[in-house]
Amino acid sequence: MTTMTNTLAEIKGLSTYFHTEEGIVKAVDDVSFSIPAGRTVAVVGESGCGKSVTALSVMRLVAEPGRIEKGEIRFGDQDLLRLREGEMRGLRGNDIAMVFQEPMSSLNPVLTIGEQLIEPLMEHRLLSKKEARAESAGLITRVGIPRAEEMLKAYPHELSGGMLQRIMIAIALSCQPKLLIADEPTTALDVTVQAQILDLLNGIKAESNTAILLITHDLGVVAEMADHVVVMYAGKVIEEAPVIELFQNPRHPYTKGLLRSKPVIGRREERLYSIPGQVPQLIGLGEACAFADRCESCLPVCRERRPVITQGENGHLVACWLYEEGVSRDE
Amino acid sequence: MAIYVLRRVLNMIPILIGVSVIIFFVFAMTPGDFVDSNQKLTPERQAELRALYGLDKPVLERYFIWMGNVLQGDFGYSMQHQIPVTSLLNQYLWNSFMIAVATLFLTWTIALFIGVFSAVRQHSWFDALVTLGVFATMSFPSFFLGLLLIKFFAVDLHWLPVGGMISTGSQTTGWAYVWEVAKHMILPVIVLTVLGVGSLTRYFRTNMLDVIRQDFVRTARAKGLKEKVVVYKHALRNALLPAITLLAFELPGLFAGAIITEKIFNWPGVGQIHMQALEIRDYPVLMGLTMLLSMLTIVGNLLADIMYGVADPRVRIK
Amino acid sequence: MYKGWKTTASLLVASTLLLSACSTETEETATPVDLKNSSSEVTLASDMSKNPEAAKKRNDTFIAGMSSPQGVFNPYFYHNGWDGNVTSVLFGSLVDVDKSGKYIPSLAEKWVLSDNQLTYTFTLKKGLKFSDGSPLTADDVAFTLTMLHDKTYDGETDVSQVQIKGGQDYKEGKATSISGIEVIDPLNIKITTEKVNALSLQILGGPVLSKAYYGKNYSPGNLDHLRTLHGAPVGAGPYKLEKYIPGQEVRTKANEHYFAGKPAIENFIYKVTTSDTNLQLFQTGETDYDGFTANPDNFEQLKSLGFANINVMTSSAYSYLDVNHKRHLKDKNVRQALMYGIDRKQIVDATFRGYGEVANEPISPISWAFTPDINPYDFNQQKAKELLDAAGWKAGADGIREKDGQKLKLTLLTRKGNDALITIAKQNLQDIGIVLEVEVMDFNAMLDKMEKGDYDLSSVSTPGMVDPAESAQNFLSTIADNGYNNPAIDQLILQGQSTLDIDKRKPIYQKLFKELNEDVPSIFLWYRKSMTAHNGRIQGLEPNAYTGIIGDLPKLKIQ
Amino acid sequence: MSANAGTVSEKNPGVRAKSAKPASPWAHAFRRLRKNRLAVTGLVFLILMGLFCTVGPLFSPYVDERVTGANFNRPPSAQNWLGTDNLGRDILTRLMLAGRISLTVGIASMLLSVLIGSVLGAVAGYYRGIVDQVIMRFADVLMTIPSLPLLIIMGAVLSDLKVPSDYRIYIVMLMLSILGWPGLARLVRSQILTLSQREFMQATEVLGLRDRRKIFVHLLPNTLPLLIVVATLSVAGAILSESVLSYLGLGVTPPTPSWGNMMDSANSLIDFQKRPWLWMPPGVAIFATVIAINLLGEGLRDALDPKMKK
Repeated sequence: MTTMTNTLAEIKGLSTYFHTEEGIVKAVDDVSFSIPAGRTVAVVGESGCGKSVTALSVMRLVAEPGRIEKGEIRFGDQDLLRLREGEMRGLRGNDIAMVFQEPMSSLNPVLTIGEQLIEPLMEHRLLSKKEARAESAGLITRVGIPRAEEMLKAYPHELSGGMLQRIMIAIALSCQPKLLIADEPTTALDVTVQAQILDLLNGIKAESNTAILLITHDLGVVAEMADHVVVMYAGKVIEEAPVIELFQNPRHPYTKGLLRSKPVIGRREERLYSIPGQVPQLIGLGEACAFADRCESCLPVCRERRPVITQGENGHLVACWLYEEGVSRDE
Repeated sequence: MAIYVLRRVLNMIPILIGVSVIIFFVFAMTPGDFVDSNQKLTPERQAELRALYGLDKPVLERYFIWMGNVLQGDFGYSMQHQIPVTSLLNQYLWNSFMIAVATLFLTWTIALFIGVFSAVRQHSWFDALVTLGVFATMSFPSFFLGLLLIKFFAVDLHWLPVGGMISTGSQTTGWAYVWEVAKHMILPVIVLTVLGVGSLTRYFRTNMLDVIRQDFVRTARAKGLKEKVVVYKHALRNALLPAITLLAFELPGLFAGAIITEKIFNWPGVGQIHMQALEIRDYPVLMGLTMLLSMLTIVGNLLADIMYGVADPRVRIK
Repeated sequence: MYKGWKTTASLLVASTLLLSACSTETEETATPVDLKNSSSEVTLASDMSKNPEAAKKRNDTFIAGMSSPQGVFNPYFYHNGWDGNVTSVLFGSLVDVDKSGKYIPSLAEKWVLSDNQLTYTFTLKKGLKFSDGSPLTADDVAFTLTMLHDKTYDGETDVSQVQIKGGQDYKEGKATSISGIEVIDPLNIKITTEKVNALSLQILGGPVLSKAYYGKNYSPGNLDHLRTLHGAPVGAGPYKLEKYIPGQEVRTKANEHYFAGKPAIENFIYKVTTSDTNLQLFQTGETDYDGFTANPDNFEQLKSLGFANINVMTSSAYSYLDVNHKRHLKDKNVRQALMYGIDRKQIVDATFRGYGEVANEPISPISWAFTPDINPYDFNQQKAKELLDAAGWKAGADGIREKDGQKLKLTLLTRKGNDALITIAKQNLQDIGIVLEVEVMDFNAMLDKMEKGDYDLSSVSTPGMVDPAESAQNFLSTIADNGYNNPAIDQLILQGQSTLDIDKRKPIYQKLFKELNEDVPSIFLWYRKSMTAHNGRIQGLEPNAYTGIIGDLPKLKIQ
Repeated sequence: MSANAGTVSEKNPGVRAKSAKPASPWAHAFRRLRKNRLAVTGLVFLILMGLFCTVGPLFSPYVDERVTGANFNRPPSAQNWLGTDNLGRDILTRLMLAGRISLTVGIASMLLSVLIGSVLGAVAGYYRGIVDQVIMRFADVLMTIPSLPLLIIMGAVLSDLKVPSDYRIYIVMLMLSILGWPGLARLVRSQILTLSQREFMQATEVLGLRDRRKIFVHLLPNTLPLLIVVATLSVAGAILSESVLSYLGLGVTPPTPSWGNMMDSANSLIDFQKRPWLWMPPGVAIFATVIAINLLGEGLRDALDPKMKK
């Protein structure tokens, strides 16, 4: 984080729990990282690791039975968690916008694309309906869809997934947000379409200096998009580093595993590596390191206490006993 | 679209004929007839009367006679009222219709608001109370509800009339008349609304709960829209879609009358005529009314399908 | 299923309607009502200051409640007793009934019966007019009777019972007029019949239709014009129709041409009420008179109002179990066993709580033909068992009686609302070894099953009856379709009908009813009471089982 | 670069197969249901109600009581805990006996009509075209046939066939369910029409699932919320309508009690105000049963609903 001077948003000690019948699920547990203006921060991890909930927490859209328990989300000079609902609403879709995973279900099936596109324009930029329509045609063109006028009159079910995701991006861009949160924006799409969408996002970042918080499980996407990477596991940040540093020099055994399971062109292996075991239940996690059971280099201390995230060189942070000084490595 | 509607309308003809056959035979098979209901008659006079009414003919022949007359626009004479079925229904149908429309409007509005509100606040006290209330109205005899309202508002407070449609012997006209009828409508409409609003509320709540969990509602929130817009524009529109089917069921209901409420409040509606006609086996009235309701059912279903196509772009009829 | 639920719900509604329409509720705190020899018991208003404003303000209008008029205001065409009530206000009859059920002259000055009791000569009062001001003459009477013989006449008056001479020929189109009807002059008409029948006077002396009004365009076989006039009646009753509002009210105005003078109360309105709320309507002063289900609850309630004059009277009808004489019950011993074996007193008390009494003969105690000198069939199961044994029904291994390998199982048809009867009779009969299978059904379906003879017992009531002959003729072997056939009884019935002199008829009927009590052609159950109340400001009203309020209507006053 | 590669999530089958126990969806649903306190309350209540009605009368001294008409309309007391009715019978005992019939009738007829209605509605909505036309037009016709005369005829037929009066109610409820499906079928159909456009159905298309699986595993469970509402409402409807049927000779005949006819026998304002013990017990029994079924139903929905699994 040394190189980052201009911080747009900073998440500090964020904890979001789900209060279920079975018990409290600590989906996001004491997570901290920051997003510099105009940069792309990727949050990676297996599904269920809390990365989507982190994104929703930033939007303050965590649904029942989830609740943001504590922490701070600084955006500019305000703490988002302390804003009144009305003020927060004024930021959503305006300064902070979000693109979701499932474009097919994320648009209202009974409203036309046009109606859904003009809403934030009228709400935040106080445009008249007519102005908003004109503006939204421009947006559609901007996200690379031809025949904008026709598009405005179309219903979501008439469009393909890739088109819909472009529309979602257009909606997100409509008020020139400072921060764009993209929650698995390409997961549900065809491979070829994925690349186009990523290109589009990259272009936007370049054009309008929008910061992007990219949520993904796909290391390929990370490599292509991110400036900075946050790795989450079981609701916690376990490693954080600039993208090149992370890919070249992963430190946490989990990150290493992730990178090993990624096929590399040109190298043949009998079968793809996969991390043994599965993501632990988030209820009643003990004091141990959550990854201990799956870890190939597990230490006795790992089963007793949880490591704290610590700053290393090259802006590299990691939460692992292996890198703590004075820890006995003997079995 | 036009072709679809035309095809469906043409489809209705064989259905109506089929329905008329079934209904006619159902009534013909019902034990007992109009003449039976007068115990004072001697068997000879009964036979004479059956011949006069044509009740002694074979069912098939009776059906064709009836059908022939219907095709000429003649629905026959009410045996007990001694006037054409159409004028009889005309006397009572609109009274029921008035109440039904008012009730329909109130029921849907109230159910919509309560249903949506309790869905938005699922698991709140309000929601729990509404749920209890809904089931309480279902288990509480409507008969008592009517009597209670009468006791309270009419007998004790003298605010509203006990029953009827106008004050006895009243000579009012114009707006005074409208006001008088409106006053008499209040209590029956309340009873019917309470009866109907429960299940409908439940229905809207469920639909709303289903919709509110969907992704596009989250999108709408993420756009920073006001909660009102999110709920009433984005969620509600979708939650209302399945309700269209329900609305179509209401069409025949508008003309069917509500027997118990009409009775308690002495409302001159068609429900009581229907019941009397059935008790006394006044076939022309039964056939006329049932055919009318059948037709409305079929039209209602057709309307539902068309409206559904219009309202939901995904199943729009091409 | 949403719809399904709704339909079942409205079904529910329907039943409640019907239930309360024919309910026989039972209540506690039986008020001491003297059951014996009390045709009418009056409780007068105690505190007229409680009279509601609505009633006090109405100084020229009398509002009576009734169930459901249907707009057929022609005394010969209506199908519904309530329309009958309306027509008796609008139409005058030659002969009326007084409060003891005897015939008295009304439009007729007098009638003379020939010695052979076949020819009736009616003399009309002078100067009679219909409500439209046109004169009422013997021609109108002749027209009325002729019309009843028309072959397309489909009303419920069965004029063939009278057997007017030449009537059948007219009906069959063999004659253009009826020879037995002879207009002597405008005031006198002679009618010749071919059979002596005590019931004839009721039909011959009935309401008079105006020939000028109803007979316009009349030709034999064509009553079409007449049928269009049901909503616009012209008669010679105390009131004339002002307006009929379907399902709501029938407004009438005093008839200035009424023979006994224009009634003092200008407006008389029949308002539609139901048994569910007629008490509330009466309480708020919206009605002046209504009939209520007779039970202690309603009585107490009415009494507490203070402004109500309450009338409790025994009805002219009776209830019974119709017996199918073609099966097990053709044996008199078994029928008598049922009379002894069922605790009818308990059933009546449980059902009416003081507002009904056990019946032992087929005539109301208020009739002049009633005889107290009969077997009361007090509950006695020992006697019932002996009678069954005598009839050859012996108890089988399971306690159920059998004969010739057949078990003694009886099917009882009934409408809903007879819980006490069903429950108590079933357990009583079980005690004496009889199985009672109960079937609850809709009234018309029940009549249909009776017609087919597929039953043993069927719970029914008679309509209100004026003349004992009306009740008696149901036991005539040519009329009874339940298979009852007793030549001795037939003879007594015909004898009772064949004279019109009450003094002569009385011993005949008393003998007949004693015989019927012995022979048990049906299981007699009860006489029930009816209860009416009227606002104390209405003066001169004494409702009666035979005439209701109509007898007093022309001379009522409002205080 | 290939975005499909390098994923960490469930798309890698190796991860799953090693650890997850192959629990069947039903077992899973049952586990979830057990954890839902409200649903368990509902279920326990229904079981208790069932026991109350079946076993309860064994402990009542009034089951074989003779009816004399004495001691009628008595308020609750030490002898008659819930008072006596208009013929002097113990209301608690009658309430228990009545429950046997009302519960059977209510729940059985609900299950049957929901079964028929949802299957036919789903088939019509899924296949559309000719199948849809045939089913829905047939439903149109059925919906227009008036039920009252039909019931009267049915009563006559059953009476002619000498079916014992107390069994008729079951046959009639069966018939009513068979006739009552069109309304539900239409509702289910319209939901299916919408659902089959949703993305997850397009997925099943891609997976090449068999129709039967698509309808019963993917489509119908999504109409469950609706079915539960309809089902709970129809239980109440069926229990109440039983008393109507007895008017037509199709319900139970007196003296056999049912909750519906117990409520029915209190029928005036005076009964309502002065003798609440006549109508409250059956009213509360119906109310509580309906609530219990609803709680159980909602629990079932949450347990089975694929959308709730997170």
